Amino acid sequence: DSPNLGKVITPEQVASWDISISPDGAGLPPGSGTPKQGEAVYASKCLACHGEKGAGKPNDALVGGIGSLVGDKPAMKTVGSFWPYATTIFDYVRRAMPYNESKTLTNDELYAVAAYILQLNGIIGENETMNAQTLPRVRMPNRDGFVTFVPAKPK
Amino acid sequence: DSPNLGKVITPEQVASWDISISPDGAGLPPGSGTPKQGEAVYASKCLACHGEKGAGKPNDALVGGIGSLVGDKPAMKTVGSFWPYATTIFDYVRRAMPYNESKTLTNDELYAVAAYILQLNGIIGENETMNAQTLPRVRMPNRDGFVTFVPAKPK
Amino acid sequence: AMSAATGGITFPDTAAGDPLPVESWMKTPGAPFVPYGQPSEYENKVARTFTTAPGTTGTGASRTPHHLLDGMITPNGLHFERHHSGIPDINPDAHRLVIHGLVKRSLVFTLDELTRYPMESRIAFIECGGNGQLLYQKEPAQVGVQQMQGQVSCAEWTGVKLAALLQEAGVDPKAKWILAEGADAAGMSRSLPLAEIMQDALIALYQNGERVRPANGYPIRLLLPGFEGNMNVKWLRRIKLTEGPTMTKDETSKYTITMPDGKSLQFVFAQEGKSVITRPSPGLTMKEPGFYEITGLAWSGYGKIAKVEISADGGKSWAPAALQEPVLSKALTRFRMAWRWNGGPAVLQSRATDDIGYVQPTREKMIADRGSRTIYHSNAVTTWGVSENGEVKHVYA
Amino acid sequence: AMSAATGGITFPDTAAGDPLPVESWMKTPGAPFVPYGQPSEYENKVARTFTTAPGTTGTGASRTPHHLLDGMITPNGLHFERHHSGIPDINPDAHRLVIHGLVKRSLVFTLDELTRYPMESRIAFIECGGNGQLLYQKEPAQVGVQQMQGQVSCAEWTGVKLAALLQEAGVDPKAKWILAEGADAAGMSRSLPLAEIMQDALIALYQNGERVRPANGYPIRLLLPGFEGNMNVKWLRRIKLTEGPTMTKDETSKYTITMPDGKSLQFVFAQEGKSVITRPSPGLTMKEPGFYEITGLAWSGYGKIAKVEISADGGKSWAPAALQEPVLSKALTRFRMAWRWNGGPAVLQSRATDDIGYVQPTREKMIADRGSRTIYHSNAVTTWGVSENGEVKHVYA
Ligand code: HEC
Ligand code: HEC
Ligand SMILES: [Ca+2]
Ligand SMILES: [Ca+2]
Ligand SMILES: [Ca+2]
Ligand SMILES: [Ca+2]
Ligand SMILES: [Ca+2]
Ligand SMILES: [Ca+2]
Ligand SMILES: [Co+2]
Ligand SMILES: [Co+2]
Repeated sequence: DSPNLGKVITPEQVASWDISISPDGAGLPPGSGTPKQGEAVYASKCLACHGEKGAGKPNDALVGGIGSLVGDKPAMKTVGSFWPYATTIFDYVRRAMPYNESKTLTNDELYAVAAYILQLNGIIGENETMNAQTLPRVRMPNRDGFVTFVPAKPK
Repeated sequence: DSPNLGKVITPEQVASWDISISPDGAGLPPGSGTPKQGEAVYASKCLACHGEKGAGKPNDALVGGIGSLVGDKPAMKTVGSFWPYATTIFDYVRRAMPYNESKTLTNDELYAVAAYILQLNGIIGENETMNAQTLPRVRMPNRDGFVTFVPAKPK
Repeated sequence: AMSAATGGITFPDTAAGDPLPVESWMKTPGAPFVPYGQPSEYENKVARTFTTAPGTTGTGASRTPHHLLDGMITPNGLHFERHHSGIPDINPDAHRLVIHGLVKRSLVFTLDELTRYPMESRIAFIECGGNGQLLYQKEPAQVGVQQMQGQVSCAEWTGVKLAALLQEAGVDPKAKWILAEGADAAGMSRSLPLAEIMQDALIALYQNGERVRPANGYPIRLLLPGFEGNMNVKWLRRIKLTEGPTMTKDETSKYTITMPDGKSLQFVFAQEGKSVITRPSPGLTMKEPGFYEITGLAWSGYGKIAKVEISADGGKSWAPAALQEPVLSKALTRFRMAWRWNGGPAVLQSRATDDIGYVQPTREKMIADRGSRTIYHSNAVTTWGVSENGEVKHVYA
Repeated sequence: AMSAATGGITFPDTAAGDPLPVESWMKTPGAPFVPYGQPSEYENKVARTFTTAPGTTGTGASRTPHHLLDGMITPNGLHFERHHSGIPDINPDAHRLVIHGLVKRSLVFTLDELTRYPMESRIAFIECGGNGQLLYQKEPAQVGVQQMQGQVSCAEWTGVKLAALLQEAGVDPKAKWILAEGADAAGMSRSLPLAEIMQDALIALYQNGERVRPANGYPIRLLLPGFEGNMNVKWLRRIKLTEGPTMTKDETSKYTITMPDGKSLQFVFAQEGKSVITRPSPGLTMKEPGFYEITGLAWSGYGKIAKVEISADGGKSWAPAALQEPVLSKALTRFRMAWRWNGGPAVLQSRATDDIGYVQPTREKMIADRGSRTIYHSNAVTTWGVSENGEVKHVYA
């Protein structure tokens, strides 16, 4: 005998909030963008915080560190060196960036800026287009870098 | 193996704080006062809050209610009708009154104002003097009105 | 919209057809960090109410808004208060605790010294001896749980065992009582029976983790779990060991139970077993029939709550509520029961039983036993009447 | 003055000869009542400290000053925070909770609706996955317990069981994960394993009795007792049931443990068994040899604390501390031990064991197992070195 006080809501009503993207691409909206288009978005909306070509300062670097996860020097973890799925870029930038006005980029801008970050990291070429089909197929360098943690068992 | 971090303190050092009075009069300081002297103290330091002749308003009445503890009408509990020990008047007025500048009355003023309140209640006569010997001997009308509460026992 | 209940199965309604709005706070960065946080501005009605004697600063009481809270802990900002001359602004470096009277050596402690002692934590309620006094009135006061029963709160108190300090002072076998005195302008003082407080009494320095709040005795207060609030002397400056009780104002003129025969019961230490429903309660109008949780608080100065029963028919039938774990001795205990309001009149009551077997009395029984010549130690059942339109009122069943 | 210890018996010193002063607050009425109370002004150093990313509002963390607190409850104003885009000022009337994805029917709840559900209270710690990260550094950071271990706090949370709401929505058997998402400007989101959270997950509405603080998720947050702080999504607006994890930024880019071989351990849910001494600790200089209580906090995301041992010689010998009752599963547990400091150097450590038998590792062991290529899930022993002059410093033993 549950209270049942919730109201049924339709997918159309939830759509404005349903912004998460699965690693298989489920949830990606229509639209597309190229690194070149992304460069323009980046210059006007991201560069001030993430630096020239994603080099960082004052906030996180978005480029570099590939190969730094092992060895003696500190690991440099960036979108390029560390993130296992390109879909996370779309998901995260859409929900959280630009920092001061998140959730304002268009789908085309989002695909474009994702393409630009991927291209800066050498993961896609200058002429590739990112869209709902291509983005989930991008193979990130650290895709196989994650292992599920096994919790301690009762002794 | 207790911490033992306290410091030993002498009765002389504690005297300024040791203001409580036992019902047997232990703790009463030297000094004395009469109802007449107390009337003057009362007029200048108490009347504004406790009314003409302790009749009350805006704050507690200090007079009246003797005989009101039984019967149908609401009980009127005052120093006169309810308090079992006259020493409590000295103790309480010394620590808490006058409300806006407590702990400022002299011992003579305290004996005097206690005498005045007792006399207003018809408990002592106009010519009696209150001091460390006489005050604890005053028999309050409700002295035998208290019974120790017996708490519930486990069932 | 109301839910349509058909043969026990409730089908959810459909929300209005608009897309969910992407509110400004979902797009624009929020407020920065602050050293010490506060509740949401939207919660500013979750506040203590208070009554003050005319022409005075803070002589009176403030009450916890239990109808708006849940859980067992009262947040420090909403702990009920009873002050006799306002809240002193005590400089902790100047504060001292003196232990003297019938001891081998009189001792004085600074706060830094006390802070080095072994500490003990205890989740405990404190209830004013005057809480619930409106139940002695002939007609049911048209007020809610805050005004009726708001002078009880519960916190995790941490402090030094009074027994440890007394042992260092060396208690004279003649000492049977202690006088505890505050550093406030009223010099609040009470006599406490030594044997009965030795086990539990704490000199509390911390309240829900942080230093005791000024309103609750900063920098130190006495904590006597289960005992009348007034005995838990705040701003504690002095402990004097004595042979007999000092017969202070608050244990003679106040906090005694005057019986119909005119005699007054004195030294009523424990707050006896009690409970009150906090939700539903007056002010929380039920907008539609359907599911509601009945919840409230139970406590006993004798020990743990063993059982809370709830009646929705003014005491004709009772069913046991669930007790929220952990159930702790002399702490508030949250009880809960699922209830489906059918839209008709209902009369809600709760009745606590503690682990010594003490059963909370009905109002009739309390008044039959004690009359109404007192205002203290009212622990009778409180009754909320629900009307057909969902309004909840204080009633006598 | 120092106490003279002679053959085990300590004689108290004598206080300076002046009479005890009758301070102004003993004679003049204090402050009046206020609706919502605050700590003493004298305690304004008992505050959170915080670090913010450059050029942002409240992207960062604040820390609880555990060296200045005692007990198990963290007062709401001092609960640690981790925000990704400041503290949203959410209008509770506009707030909604959506449950959708792999369910029979998608549902939306208002706060008024949620408030009518059966509630459950739970005293639980929340610890940031990044707490203790300074222990991964090569050299001991010269900071105290607040900076080292201040991103853990404990409160009584009250709310609605997530399982109850999911049951109403009707979970599709294909659903194995949920995505939880916040209504803040960062849209904080994490994937949670459905089977592992069904038992305990609460939609928390109350924190230590009052509504959840804005900094902690007002009007609702997810509570997953024992699980990584970041998973306890604040300002919760959406729950989406999914087949697999969404691989959000915070569970890939962040909150993974990168091992020496370059692989990263992902989905580290439980905060493993841990403890830290809060007193003595850096900043709390010991002015003289003599008695001190060693006290601190222990916790484990796997269950109850079973044992805390203390060493004063850098781990050569250990003795069990007393655990303050009540010891609750996935709550902070206060431990205490009497200690007499002889005035010489000492190296203080605590080591927790929980009721599944998990033993808190030494720093050496943690780093041998994991290296230092991560900042997350540092639960190693923290060491405080006491010097002859009573100063306490963070050291590696
Ligand atoms: C006003 C400053 C600011 C602007 C403008 C901004 N960012 Fe950010 N960005 C940040 C901050 C601060 C963080 C870290 C957030 C956190 O810790 O939760 C961040 C984090 C990120 C990250 C995650 C990095 C990591 O490795 O975890 C990405 C990706 C990112 N930003 C992309 C963008 C893009 C794309 C834009 C423009 C469309 C943008 N940012 C604009 C401040 C900014
Ligand atoms: C500014 C107001 C004020 C002044 C001046 C004042 N009083 Fe009071 N008095 C009060 C208040 C208020 C109380 C109740 C205090 C409480 O509830 O703790 C009180 C209580 C008392 C009581 C206890 C009454 C009872 O039955 O409990 C006595 C006795 C008393 N005052 C005597 C005096 C005397 C004697 C003086 C003057 C020397 C005095 N008061 C001056 C306000 C005042
Ligand atoms: Ca409905
Ligand atoms: Ca100080
Ligand atoms: Ca009182
Ligand atoms: Ca000493
Ligand atoms: Ca509202
Ligand atoms: Ca986080
Ligand atoms: Co009271
Ligand atoms: Co964190």
